[in-house]
Amino acid sequence: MNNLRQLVEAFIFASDSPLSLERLSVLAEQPKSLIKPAVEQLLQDYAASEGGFYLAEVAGGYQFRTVVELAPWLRKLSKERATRFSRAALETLAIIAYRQPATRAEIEYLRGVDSGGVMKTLLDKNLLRILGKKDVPGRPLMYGTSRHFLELFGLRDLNDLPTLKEFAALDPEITAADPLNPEVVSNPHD
Amino acid sequence: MNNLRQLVEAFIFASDSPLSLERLSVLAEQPKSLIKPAVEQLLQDYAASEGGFYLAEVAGGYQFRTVVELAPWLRKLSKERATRFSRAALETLAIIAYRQPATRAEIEYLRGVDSGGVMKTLLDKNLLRILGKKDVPGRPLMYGTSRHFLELFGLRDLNDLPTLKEFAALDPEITAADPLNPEVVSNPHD
Amino acid sequence: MAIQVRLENFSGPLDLLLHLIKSHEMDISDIRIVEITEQYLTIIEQMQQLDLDTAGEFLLMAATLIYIKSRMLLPVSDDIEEEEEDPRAELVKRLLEYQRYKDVAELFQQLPQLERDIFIGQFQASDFFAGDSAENEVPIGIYQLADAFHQLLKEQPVETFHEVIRESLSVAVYIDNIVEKLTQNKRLSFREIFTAKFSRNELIVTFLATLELVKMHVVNIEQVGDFSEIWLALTIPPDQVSRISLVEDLLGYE
Repeated sequence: MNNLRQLVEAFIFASDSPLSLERLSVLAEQPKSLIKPAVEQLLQDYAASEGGFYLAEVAGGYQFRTVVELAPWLRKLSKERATRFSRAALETLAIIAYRQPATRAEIEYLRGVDSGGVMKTLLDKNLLRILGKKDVPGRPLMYGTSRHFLELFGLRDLNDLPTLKEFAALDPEITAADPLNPEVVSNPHD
Repeated sequence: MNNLRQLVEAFIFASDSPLSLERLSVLAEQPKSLIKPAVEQLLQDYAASEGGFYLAEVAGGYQFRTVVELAPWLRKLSKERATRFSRAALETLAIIAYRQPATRAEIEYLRGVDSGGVMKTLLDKNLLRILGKKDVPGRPLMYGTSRHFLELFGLRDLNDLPTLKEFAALDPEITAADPLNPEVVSNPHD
Repeated sequence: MAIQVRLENFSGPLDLLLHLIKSHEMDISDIRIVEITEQYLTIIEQMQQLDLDTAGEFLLMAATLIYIKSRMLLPVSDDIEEEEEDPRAELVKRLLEYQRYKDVAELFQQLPQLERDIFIGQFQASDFFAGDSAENEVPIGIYQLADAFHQLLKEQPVETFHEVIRESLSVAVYIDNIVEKLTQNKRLSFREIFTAKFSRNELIVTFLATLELVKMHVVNIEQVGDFSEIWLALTIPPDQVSRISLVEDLLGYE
């Protein structure tokens, strides 16, 4: 089916969030084995064309995104300025991204400050999600990053986060402490 | 400027409404006499490529649109947006999750609007189940959440739902300004 | 050396501490604790108009530093079998770990961000999504669910709420409350279980909860003489307390 490439392109274009191969397969009513080559062809075509936007792999799916070099120009389009994240918000996000599932107490121990307000803001912005309750006394809530977090930073999945070891390379002292790797949390739901 | 075509393409792509030549000229800081050939080149390129979407002249401006023939397929995108809920559905589900067993009258009292339609949709989606009839005059049906509800939200059981007390603890302002009544902070099983 | 430091520029005490360690060219894993404590305290003294919450967090760190300093000053006796842990060890670990996340936070700041540096198409799907606007839709998640309920309750006047919804004081919840109090206080008088603010219904449910706890052999009741104070105490170790909530379903109360 020659038009599969066209159909896949239209689906990705019209969707308001990244589409995974699974989702495309269901929508196009074609096996993944046929969807995959179509997507790969599109990826190549857009990479080669050097247009104003390209096909990006993000949050476990595919989405058209503008090229980053044009950022200063494109900002002129948006009426409101994009929300800038505070240091507190980014620190909290960083801790949760790497340590998920993380409890509020763990986050506050690491940051040394109350983080309830920051976490609420991040939850409201749909960058965090509640993963359930931890099996320890008091059963505290556990938090993780959401799919929208991946979309925000253009990450394919949590493995796309820079490993903290890469940071360690810059600073030998850190290598001594336990290496932390982003734990891959499967998130079928958000 | 060879990149003008790229820039114009990105502007049209990222804009939420059709862009006129005038607007493009302002945004790109280039005279219309240069914008026009760039747009015409894009029109030709997209017409020739037979992709899933094309550059359309609409409402005095330019906008990317999916090709008309694919509309029946693309409608499936909206039907299967499984990860998003209408506000009404989420509210209804929230009331039932926290107050189960709940009757339709109780739900409608809290929401202040007729909720029959939303409840039907939720039942159809297998997110609710009927728990029996309440022992009060009229014997109304009592509703609770289903196993599928737990799966969708990634909960092991209803105890995994955050209590409102925990929830409010995130937001120091709320706790201070509006202490939640113990009557209101009920846990899903009481 | 006069230090010009504005606390608002630091996201917390660890951040400030890292700054001091760097500016004094110290090795994180070998902090000169006396020097750093002095520096830290000087800065804390300078902050006068900080709100109490933030100040508390910075003061807590000051106390930790002073404690470590005092431990470091204690003479190390030779005849201990095990090598004593460096009093700075935990702080060093926290600092190293915090340093990592601080670096990641900086990296996040530099990554291209959606709607700041990168944009997605704003395709209007209205052509074929008849009457189904994505605008009105919200992502689903436990937070969104709890938030929806929370918002509804906030809009609801509490008085009228009671007229329709059945009384939902839960014995189980009050059992938890009592157990929580007892975990903190080892032993409480009968009187202390009740708060003056309690409504009639709350008093009743609290009393029922107390009886339940005695029946479950979780709480022991003692009275030394007639009409003397009645004392309540936990009969099980506090760490097993969390399991009590399981009993909830077994209670006959609705």
